[in-house]
Amino acid sequence: MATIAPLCDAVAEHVRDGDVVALEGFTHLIPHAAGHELIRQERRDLTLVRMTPDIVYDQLIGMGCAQKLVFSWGGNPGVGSLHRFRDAVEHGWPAPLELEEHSHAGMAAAYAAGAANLPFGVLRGYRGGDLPSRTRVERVTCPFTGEELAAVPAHRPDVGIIHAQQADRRGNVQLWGITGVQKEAVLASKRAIATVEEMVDELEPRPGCLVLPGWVLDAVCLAPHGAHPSYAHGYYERDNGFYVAWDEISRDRDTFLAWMRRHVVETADVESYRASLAEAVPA
Amino acid sequence: MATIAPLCDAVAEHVRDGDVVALEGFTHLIPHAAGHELIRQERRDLTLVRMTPDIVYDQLIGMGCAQKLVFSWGGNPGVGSLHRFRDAVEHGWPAPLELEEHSHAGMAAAYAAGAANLPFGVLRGYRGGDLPSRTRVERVTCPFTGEELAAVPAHRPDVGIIHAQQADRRGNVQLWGITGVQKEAVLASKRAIATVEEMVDELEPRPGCLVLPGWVLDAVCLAPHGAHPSYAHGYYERDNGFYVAWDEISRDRDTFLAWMRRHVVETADVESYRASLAEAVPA
Amino acid sequence: MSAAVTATYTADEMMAVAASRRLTDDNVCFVGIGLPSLAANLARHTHAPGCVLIYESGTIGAKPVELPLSIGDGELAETADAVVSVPEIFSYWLQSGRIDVGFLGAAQIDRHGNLNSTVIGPYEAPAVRLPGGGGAPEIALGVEHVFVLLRHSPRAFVEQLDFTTSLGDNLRVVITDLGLLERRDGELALVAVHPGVEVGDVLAATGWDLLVADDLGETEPPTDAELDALRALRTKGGG
Amino acid sequence: MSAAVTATYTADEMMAVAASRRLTDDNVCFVGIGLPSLAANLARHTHAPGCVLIYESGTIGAKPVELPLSIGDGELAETADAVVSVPEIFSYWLQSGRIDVGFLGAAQIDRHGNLNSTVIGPYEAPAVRLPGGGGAPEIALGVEHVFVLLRHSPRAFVEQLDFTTSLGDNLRVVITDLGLLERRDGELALVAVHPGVEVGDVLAATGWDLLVADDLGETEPPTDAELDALRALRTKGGG
Repeated sequence: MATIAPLCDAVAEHVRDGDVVALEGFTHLIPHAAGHELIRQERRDLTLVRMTPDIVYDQLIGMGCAQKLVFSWGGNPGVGSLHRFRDAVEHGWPAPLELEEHSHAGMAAAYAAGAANLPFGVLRGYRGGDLPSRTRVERVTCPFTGEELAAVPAHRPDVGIIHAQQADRRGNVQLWGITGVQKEAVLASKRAIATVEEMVDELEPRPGCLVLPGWVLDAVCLAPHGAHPSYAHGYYERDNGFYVAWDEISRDRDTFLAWMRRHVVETADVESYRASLAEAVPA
Repeated sequence: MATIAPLCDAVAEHVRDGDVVALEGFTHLIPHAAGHELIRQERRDLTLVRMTPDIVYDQLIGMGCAQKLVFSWGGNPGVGSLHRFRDAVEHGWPAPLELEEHSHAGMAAAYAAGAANLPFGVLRGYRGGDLPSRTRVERVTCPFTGEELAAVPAHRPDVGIIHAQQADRRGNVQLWGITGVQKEAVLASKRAIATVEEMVDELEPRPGCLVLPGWVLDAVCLAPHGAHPSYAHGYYERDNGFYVAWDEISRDRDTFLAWMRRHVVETADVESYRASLAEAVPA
Repeated sequence: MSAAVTATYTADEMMAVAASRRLTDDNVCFVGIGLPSLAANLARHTHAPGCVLIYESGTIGAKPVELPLSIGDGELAETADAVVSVPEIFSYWLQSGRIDVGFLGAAQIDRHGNLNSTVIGPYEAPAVRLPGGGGAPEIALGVEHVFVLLRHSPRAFVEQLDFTTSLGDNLRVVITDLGLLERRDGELALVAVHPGVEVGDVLAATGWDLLVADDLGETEPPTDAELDALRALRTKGGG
Repeated sequence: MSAAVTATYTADEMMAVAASRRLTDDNVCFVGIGLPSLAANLARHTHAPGCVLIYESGTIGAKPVELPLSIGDGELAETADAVVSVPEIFSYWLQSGRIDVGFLGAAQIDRHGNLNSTVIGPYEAPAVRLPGGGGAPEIALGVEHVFVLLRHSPRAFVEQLDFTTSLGDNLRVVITDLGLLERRDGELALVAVHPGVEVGDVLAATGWDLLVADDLGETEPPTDAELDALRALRTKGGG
């Protein structure tokens, strides 16, 4: 059953050093606030799982929280490289980063298998090319047709973390718009945390909404603007300028560290993080 | 691309003798009108697929349209037996009925595998008991953990038929409420027909709605009340009295045949079917 | 023969009440139509308001005000926290182990709690073709606690099943119109009789030499509160 | 070097227009962000209004008025016929074979149309760690027609890939800023140059001895209608 808790308490209670953690969000509803809290609490040796690691994973990697990344596409969408991710892989800074690399289809199948409590997922994929020799994939044979298919090991993270638009007082969480792989990420995980834009008395059903009952979550935390610079459908737009700015901020190690200190390490929560950004860029 | 067509034309064009046909609907939106049209056009040697065959399958079986049934629960929900189904299995009337029997979980996995274009579905099931020896199930071993799981062959019907609330002029179909396994039934099938309560200019998105684009359907047919005696969420209630009455109607072969002649064979469409029912039971 | 004859409540009501008492406020319960649905909703309206009801039609957290007549009534979708597809209910929700209680019925049960809902007689040429397993085989092994609701008779409680549809491994209690059976050393034993029921009635209605627990008890009769809630539900249809 | 220098349109615009012309009204097209999204939406706004656009974020039949900047912009969800989960997009929609055209980009391509979007240099110690395959490996083999959009340069058109991310088996055309390449006897050959481009420019920008088709043609320059539609889309952001 979900407890409604401050984000810092939820992270302190449910995320441990060395955990396998999936902060999911497919460009929409990316749980940046939760990622920042992991950095503030100096979690270490995390295995980070995500289909599309972007800025928040770049930050976690650059701040030395991760020892391994399980992913399928790691870039700054519409902008280019993730410099901290690249620095870790290319130069081992701040620490070497082990990679388990998949295709999107493979990651999706692995999450779905985890959510279904199956040890592996089956897909038509990983045929030829160099990826199969660089990742965890096996072949399975159809017992009826003899066809060979790819099998990927199920994702079973220790902790799944998502950001959603709303929760009610019982901890039922609702997200809508592009909901990506968040349901699978939560249901595949041993523990789950959801941050939300808003707490409401009653969730009003909406077209395309996805509801996760409070009893599949461990903690629900109020974190308005907790997806910034990503967006929350119906609440605020994607901060495209920030994605562009990040390219410069993250290119140099010292600039990155200074920025992270000022805007994440030395801030307490989303509110002070946003205040510090406002100061940095006076209107 | 879906053509908007009369139901009789759609059935004539897309359903052939000997086809594997899945008319799906999980108590809600059961495509009775389409089933009646199969009976009127005297389709023969059909393999009928459905998780929960009920009255419309009882009618198809009793009228000699089916040579095989692939299913997981065959009864009159809340009432009892399907007498025509029983008569076919127990006494071979009007013809012997071959059975391929699954559990709900197995049927669901087989549909999902078919929709995903995989030759088999994997599940934790068919462990012990007598069912595994009576159906198409094999064991597969997880290449990562060595665990043994059940594999069921994918359902790939020749024709999938569903009933929905609405379609737009482009043949996009929308259903809401309990949507069961209809998406999988349509996507797993080589050809697909949807009957709908109403044609609208624009589909208005609704909570919990499922939209099937016109380009995954072959025919969309207007059939108001086409689910009767099942219900269409937002349009009409389930005719519980009819389910009870069916127990009597279907118990005796001659009573059944007389009823089918009067209300299905000798009617042209849903409208005349309903008119004939109204006459039979004067208010 | 059954308690219903003498008491101010029916045997079905005693069954529903006894079953509802087994549910707790934090249970997540896979519910079938009929008595299980009646029992689970009674629990929700009495001592276990937080009990989560899941119907195989895909409704999660359904809170029907009127009792559903079918597993897929609109009422279930309208009152649910979430409605998902049928494949998802069986994979992400049941198979995942997130549902801890499941109610099952059957045509036959044996001393090990194995169930038959497939055929009476040989499979290839059955005397009676039953509806079949439906969700039961995976519910029986997929939830931690299986509660079986079954009226007592020698035809139902048999020495040898005609067909084993679902395994009894996780069976915790059999609730009948005469009493309660639980597993003792792997075999079902009578652990309680309903008010007005003699042990002999139960033995006579069981097709094998039924063990009787040393600590045999008697079921508490339905309280007025339970009967009021139950009848309020039933008058709203179904059950 | 490229057409952009002399013409009244840029090389990117020529690429987008050339790509859009390959789409037909009945295509179902898996679209990535950037040039592919620009090209596909241009087709929708010109000769192929019925072309169905699918983005891997789960939006089916998206009809963005403004060009999305990211694969998951809200605009895509708001204008889509349906929004499904990411696992469903890759299983029920791509893997099922229901999508017939897919656009891909890459960092490197070889003469067989194989693509690298993973690393420059050795995998274990790369000179440049690229974002990775994303949806590309299964798109490359899951759709009937793969269209590759890639700017011409010897660094991109290489004799030997550093890493094979996606196979070229279903590659139908490579659209560059200089011309069009198609498969001839299993190997990529130059089949058309864009206006103002010399064959020599293309050969110089290709890292292997590029075959030139006997029937080498010249791309029709963008029409005013195409350019107007294209620029209307771009001024609305992105592309």
